[in-house]
Amino acid sequence: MHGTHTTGSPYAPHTEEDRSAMLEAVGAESVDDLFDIPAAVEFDGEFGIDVRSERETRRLVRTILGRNDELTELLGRGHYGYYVPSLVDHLADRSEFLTSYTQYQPEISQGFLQALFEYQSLLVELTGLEVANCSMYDAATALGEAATLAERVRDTSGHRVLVPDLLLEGRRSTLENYVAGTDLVVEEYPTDDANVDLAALEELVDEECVMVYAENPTVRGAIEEGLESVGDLASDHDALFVLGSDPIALSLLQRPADVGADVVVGDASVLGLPTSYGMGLGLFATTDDYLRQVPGRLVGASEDATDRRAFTLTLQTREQHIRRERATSNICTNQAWVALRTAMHAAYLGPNGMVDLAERGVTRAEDLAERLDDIVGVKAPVHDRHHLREFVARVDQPAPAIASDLEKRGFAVHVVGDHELQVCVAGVPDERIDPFVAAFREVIR
Amino acid sequence: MHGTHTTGSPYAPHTEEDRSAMLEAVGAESVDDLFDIPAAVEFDGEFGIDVRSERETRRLVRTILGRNDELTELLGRGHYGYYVPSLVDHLADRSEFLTSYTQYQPEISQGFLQALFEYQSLLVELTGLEVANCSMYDAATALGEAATLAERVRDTSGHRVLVPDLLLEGRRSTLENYVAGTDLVVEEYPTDDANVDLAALEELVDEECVMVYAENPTVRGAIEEGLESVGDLASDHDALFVLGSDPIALSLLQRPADVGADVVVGDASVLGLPTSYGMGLGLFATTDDYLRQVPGRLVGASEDATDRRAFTLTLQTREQHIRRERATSNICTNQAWVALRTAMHAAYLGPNGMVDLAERGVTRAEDLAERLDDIVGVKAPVHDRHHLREFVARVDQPAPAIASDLEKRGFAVHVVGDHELQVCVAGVPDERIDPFVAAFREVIR
Amino acid sequence: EYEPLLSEKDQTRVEIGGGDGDDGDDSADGGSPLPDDLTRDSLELPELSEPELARHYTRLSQMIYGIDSGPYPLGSCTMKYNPKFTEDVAALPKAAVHPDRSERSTQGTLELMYRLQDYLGRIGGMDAVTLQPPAGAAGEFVGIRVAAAYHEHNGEGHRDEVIIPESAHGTNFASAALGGYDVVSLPSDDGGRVDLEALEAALSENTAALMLTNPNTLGLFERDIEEIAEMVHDVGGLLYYDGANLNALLGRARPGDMGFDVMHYNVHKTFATPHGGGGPGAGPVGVVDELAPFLPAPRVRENGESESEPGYELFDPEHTIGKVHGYQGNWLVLVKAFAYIARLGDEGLTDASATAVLNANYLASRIEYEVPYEPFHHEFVASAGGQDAADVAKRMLDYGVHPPTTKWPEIVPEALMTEPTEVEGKGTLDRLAAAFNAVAGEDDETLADAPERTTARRIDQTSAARSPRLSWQALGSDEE
Amino acid sequence: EYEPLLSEKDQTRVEIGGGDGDDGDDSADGGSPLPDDLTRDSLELPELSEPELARHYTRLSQMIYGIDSGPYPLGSCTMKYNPKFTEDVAALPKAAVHPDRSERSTQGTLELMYRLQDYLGRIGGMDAVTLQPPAGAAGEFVGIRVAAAYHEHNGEGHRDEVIIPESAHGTNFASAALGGYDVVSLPSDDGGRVDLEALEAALSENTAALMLTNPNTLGLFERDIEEIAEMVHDVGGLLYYDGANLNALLGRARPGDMGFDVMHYNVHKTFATPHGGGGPGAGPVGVVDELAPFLPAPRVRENGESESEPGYELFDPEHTIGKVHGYQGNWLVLVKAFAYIARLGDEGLTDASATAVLNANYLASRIEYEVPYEPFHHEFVASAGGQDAADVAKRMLDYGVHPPTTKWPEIVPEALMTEPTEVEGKGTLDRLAAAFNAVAGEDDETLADAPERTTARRIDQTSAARSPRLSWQALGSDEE
Repeated sequence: MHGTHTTGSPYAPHTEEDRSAMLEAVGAESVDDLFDIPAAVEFDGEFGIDVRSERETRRLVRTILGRNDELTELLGRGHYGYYVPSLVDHLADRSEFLTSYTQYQPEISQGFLQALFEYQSLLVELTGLEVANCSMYDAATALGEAATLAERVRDTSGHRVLVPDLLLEGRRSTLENYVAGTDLVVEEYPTDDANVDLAALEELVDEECVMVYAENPTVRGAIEEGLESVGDLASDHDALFVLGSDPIALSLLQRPADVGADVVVGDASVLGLPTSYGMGLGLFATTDDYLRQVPGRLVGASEDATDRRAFTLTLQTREQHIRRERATSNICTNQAWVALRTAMHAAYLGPNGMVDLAERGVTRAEDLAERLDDIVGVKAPVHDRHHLREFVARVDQPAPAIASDLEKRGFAVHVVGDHELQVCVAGVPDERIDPFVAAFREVIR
Repeated sequence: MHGTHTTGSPYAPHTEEDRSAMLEAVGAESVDDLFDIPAAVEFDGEFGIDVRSERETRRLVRTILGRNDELTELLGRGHYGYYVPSLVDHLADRSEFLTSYTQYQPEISQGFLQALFEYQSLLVELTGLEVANCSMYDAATALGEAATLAERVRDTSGHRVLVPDLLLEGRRSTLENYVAGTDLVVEEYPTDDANVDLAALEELVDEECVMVYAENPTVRGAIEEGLESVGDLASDHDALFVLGSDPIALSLLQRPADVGADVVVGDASVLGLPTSYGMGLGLFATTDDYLRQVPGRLVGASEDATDRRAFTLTLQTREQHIRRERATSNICTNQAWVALRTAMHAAYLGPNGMVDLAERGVTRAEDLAERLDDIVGVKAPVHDRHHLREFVARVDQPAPAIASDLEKRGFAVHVVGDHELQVCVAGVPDERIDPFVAAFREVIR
Repeated sequence: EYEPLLSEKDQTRVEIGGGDGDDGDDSADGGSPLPDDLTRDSLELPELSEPELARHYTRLSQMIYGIDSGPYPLGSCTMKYNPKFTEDVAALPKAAVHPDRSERSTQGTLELMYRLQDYLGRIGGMDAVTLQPPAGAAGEFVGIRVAAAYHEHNGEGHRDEVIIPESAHGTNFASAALGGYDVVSLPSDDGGRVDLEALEAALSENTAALMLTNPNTLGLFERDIEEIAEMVHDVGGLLYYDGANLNALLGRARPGDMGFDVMHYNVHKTFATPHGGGGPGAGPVGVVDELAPFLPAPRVRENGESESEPGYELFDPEHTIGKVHGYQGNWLVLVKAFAYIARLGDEGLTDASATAVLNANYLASRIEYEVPYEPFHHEFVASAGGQDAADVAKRMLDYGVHPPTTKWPEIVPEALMTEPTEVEGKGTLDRLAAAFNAVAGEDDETLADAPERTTARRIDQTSAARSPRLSWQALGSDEE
Repeated sequence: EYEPLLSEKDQTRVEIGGGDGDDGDDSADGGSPLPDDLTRDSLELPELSEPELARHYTRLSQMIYGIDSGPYPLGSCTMKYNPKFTEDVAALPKAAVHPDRSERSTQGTLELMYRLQDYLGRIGGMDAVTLQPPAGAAGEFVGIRVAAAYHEHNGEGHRDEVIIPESAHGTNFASAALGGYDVVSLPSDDGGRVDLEALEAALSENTAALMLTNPNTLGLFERDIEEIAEMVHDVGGLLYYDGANLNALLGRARPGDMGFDVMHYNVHKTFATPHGGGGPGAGPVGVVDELAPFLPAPRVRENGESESEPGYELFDPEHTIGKVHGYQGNWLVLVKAFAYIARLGDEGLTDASATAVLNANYLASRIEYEVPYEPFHHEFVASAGGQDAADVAKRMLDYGVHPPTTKWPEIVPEALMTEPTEVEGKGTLDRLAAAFNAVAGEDDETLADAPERTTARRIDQTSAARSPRLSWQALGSDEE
């Protein structure tokens, strides 16, 4: 009587007769007899959480989330709202994908393993590196894992990890937590017009460095112009060059392998996930050299007993459930379903679609910056660089006030300085650009 | 390059090389050569329909439909907005169900055939009749089919079809079209306080009648109290007794077989479909006597070559694709997927849930009528009957004005007379009742 | 693997009663809120939990071949890919409105219908469109009823014949008969098209209409269509276009330009709405101006209240035949069809037909079975020759593809009526051809034993029809 | 049937370049909008159409066993039915907001997080909750980091040991190690529980924390929990609760009441969010008041601006450890967990645990394998005895069910760690028991050859690890 279920779990199929028969089979009078909890720690209170029907629950969540305003988000800085084709939702939502567990029994999980293998292959092509795992949580934790990998493979006396001064606080802070249990120390290097300040970096790099981290594009949307030099600096000092990027940027920008990257991290969910309050997909790729030090899960090809190709989780001796405290990471549940979605979205776009999406990220950002720059009291972009999908604009008036005024008109932008806003075109429909420029004009007056 | 597809069908996988190779294989220079259309009838104009991306198309439809107001609908009269559990959407949307064709190849359609067989079984239990087909379009067309069946099985000189004077215009008009090609004539019999006027009906029934139609509940929500007498009157004169109802009403009210019904029609989508602008599911059940005269598709159990139970469409010699102009109906594509949804919803509720849903339809309508009746200037219910889910209220002021005022306050009700409104509780959330009564009080002042 | 019936998993009987009909708190004490004489005694049905149902229907779905499983070349039943996003738009909360709401509060629904009427009119070359018919056959019936009303209105109610080519879809015959017409069956000429002499002989002052499919079910374009139209019109008849094969012609030819007076559209065939295992469909009907006053009621038009922001209203055509559905047909299907057309636009629609025709020709060129009639367009009818076409189909199942429509049209012996549609790529067509050709080389015994790799093996149709078991109640206790 | 890789269906190479970096109309003439030295040369990936992809992923899905396929009794990995409606609420358009939006414009998101923090606090008996950890292991790491920060804050930064029972989940060890701690492994006593003497010996002034699962991985409740807590606290250590087995205790006992200082919740295990083939998960962490200042930043609280209509704001705990995720964790998963808790309420949650325990006991009573340790709760560990537990699992696949977790915990030889959860009915448990018992009666050779009825037969793990082929690029041309 599910429509009116008021007691018990609505998802337990038991009838009263079932329960009685089962209790009899186990020789218990009541379910209470099956619990072996000392009276002193028994809970005899209530949570005070009401039972609701499915319909009421849906309405409750709809009501609560209804309090979120409807804004056109010109937001990026690590999390993007690209349009995800309907195909991805419909196929990824098939319950076989959505409700299965990690593929510990590969013989009945071939479909998911193949999809993850294809995801890994996508990253191999994008990065030019030989090995990609089948996901970390997000860009920040992937960066943290890169640092601990660097410590493992560079176990000299070195302990310095160099990151850009502009690094997002969430990534920096997460990195600090990941290295808290190690000897590593995170240090900043300066940027110059939103690119790596190569001269300054050269001063800072020494044999104590185990890792140099850079991002492309940088957090301000600028495309890096000195990546090869960064790679050279790192390798000259036997430090790992860890590059942060994402699948759309990687479709167009310099291939990590070509600039000497040892590890690529970043958020792969720019494809596959809509805006989702920061939920992401940690990308992690590296070279064959570090294969056995890779954190997280790897899917490999093998053969079954009939010699047909089959897929399986492999090199599990790196992992926590086998190696425990000597594992390459503590990660267990990762973001497999998001990786599936990312692979689907990439396959939907194909290489033409991916390159096109990236190129439009360049031209649309350029165009919008130009239009904002036309407004008196605005300079955009601030940085004399090529940009991908976002850029910084300088405003004469206080930036927070401008952002707040824009929000009242239905637009969200980042405040990144007292007089600096950051504006992102990723996922913003073309027809919202004119109204945005118009609103910008209004609030700048 | 689907993200930016601007020419051709986005759903055709062909590369240019494919097209060339295929043209070569068929020995044509271009696709134009494959068309054998006389120049005089060639179309060289344009439809003037723009190409849109998937995202733009979704936005277009969302924008258009956004012009529908958000109202709490206290509407019924044949179409109901019961809550449909999420399970139904998720399972029925599995592409195997949604995208398959009619089960002409039963060996690869067993799942759908079994689901339809279960749907037929549900109707057999609800009606008490032996045979139910696996769907007609809706209640109106099912009624039309019932009349043509009556003509076939009652081929005396008779030609009268008796229907209640309150019959919904859509049903009456559809019936008229269905009998337009026959000798049948549709006539009305009067109702008395929203039930069949038995005395008047007795006067009207004669040997010329091939069919008497009644509904339970009646269109005004009143539960019929004289169904057995209607059945007796019909059978005394060798006319078919055709009863209109629906699965929720049938869960609680008198079983059609027990009141002498020969055919049951109605809209089964009260379970399974949300409010959908009148899209429905024609219920059609009858006795074994008329098995070979049934319109529409029937699923039967059989055995396969290994003697295992298997399902198949059966008795197809009744149908248009075999019997052509001598078929029992012209129906081909029916509402199979809706029938699937209805069966799912019924299975979700179970018999307890179904009876409960019907009983709450009685008590909630009663309660609301009582509350409206408390308002000065309102009498509810107008009819001194038991009601299922809806009832008529009399208002001193003009009903259209009241309805219009209610609409401004976010509520939709039916106008069924100069001073009569009809109000339905089906699917209306409990917490909308108080605001509705309050709004009613306001507009009645 | 076998999936038990719901009834084999559970049967729960609920007793109903205990009510006295008073307005008391019956439901609280478990009694019925109705007096016993108004209620049934009990209800016995399966009572299962949500997880159990999820597994039941998941398992059932695994025993179904859908368009996402592989090619589905059912001739004249166009099964093309159903774009996923059309499900999303049909599921929009604002699509869920009651049909009895005021026009003022349903402007979105009315606008979408208006726009779809308009799109369909342009695509078919028709002046006015109704969206009400809930399926193709219902569209045919509307066409027949409109023709009848038109003739009646003109004092020509005596016209009692509808002419239909032998190779036409069965629904044509049944719809004409349901409309009360005598059907005059028209043989094909040697080329597989309408025999003009036979048509001349069939036409008379009693002719109400000729129903024609073009391209016909052999995939052939009726090249004499202009002459046919003239002949029909000369005797005062109307020309009806069966839209089943419209997917061959989009952007290349329009029924209205060929002289057709009335037509139906099959939205699942032409506009990619899902077939749902047998419906819901939609069969909008388009007509020329002269017939517009007879269309079903209501239709949608602009209300003329504002030029800048057009509003919409319902109206009844002057001499309407009334209704053929309780409300406005299968609304949710119409939303999907609208979205498909709006997505493809002129270019996409035109390319769909071009590619469909290319695909049919390519596939035909790859298979070993003979294709007696040509030049065909989006579909072709091969002959299984000495093999039994139904057996060929069963055997094709073993090769993992859906077989063509078989044994029809009868003009081709052991017909294999094949329509790949535009959504199959060259690779898939090659696989499909390989399946045809593998079967072509097999002996009758192998075919008769097929299929052997499917969920169920060959199913006994005779026994199913001889002793019908149409419900679990009819299965008997030995099976339960 | 075999499904080719995407790369075996198509490989398209796109050349990139031609751009000079000027702000001209590069994209129009096909050139890149960037100068060549900032771009890659080409990109080579599969380019397929939507229908082809729909078939690819539909086919892949058919080669996966999910919770809607049948029982999934993976011990300690609770796989329960995922209510469909939770997908609907997570898909609400208003759930799709950017994490950098203003608090003012995201009151809905903040309120839902606030309410979920509150729910979880009540359920676990904890004073403060963070939702940020994106999985259970991340939750453990947060717990470890919070403990470290707490000790550091109190001038006890010298504590460098975390004590973990041998039978604990592998993540406990790895999380402690990631946090920089030395792991002290604790043997079990004869009854399968914490050995108090061994604990006494392990505890010292260097003890930072004891990590405990309760019920433990054998399903046994640590009856001495009060004494354990006292012992740990006496030496100044903290007590960490691994929430993996919380589904056993809902409404019956709360970690906070047992003396635990910090715990994580596994929302997929306890609150039925889908596991997605390996994530995303969520591992919220609850702590007692004393530890609240150290939780990750930011958390959500009421802003106190209005009593009638509460508003919400983010805040950084006073001594926060900072962040362990770039934003706020797996938001969409949190929405589903909230919906599940709001649906079940007190009664549903309590019944879930009661029924889970009943199910485990019933299933254990039906199987022929020995269950050495009891009284267990929601899961039990049977021993395959003379059989190889991994082989038993492979053979169970042939009976159409998912096998239990095997070979762990090691305290039981050839362990079959089994957790049916509350969603399996008696009938399903009987079928599951039948599968166990069928395998129990089979010989080693049969087991070693299993599975034989699955999509893939037994897969060679050794070869996979010895010569890793981790991408289609690595497969070599002979395979492509």
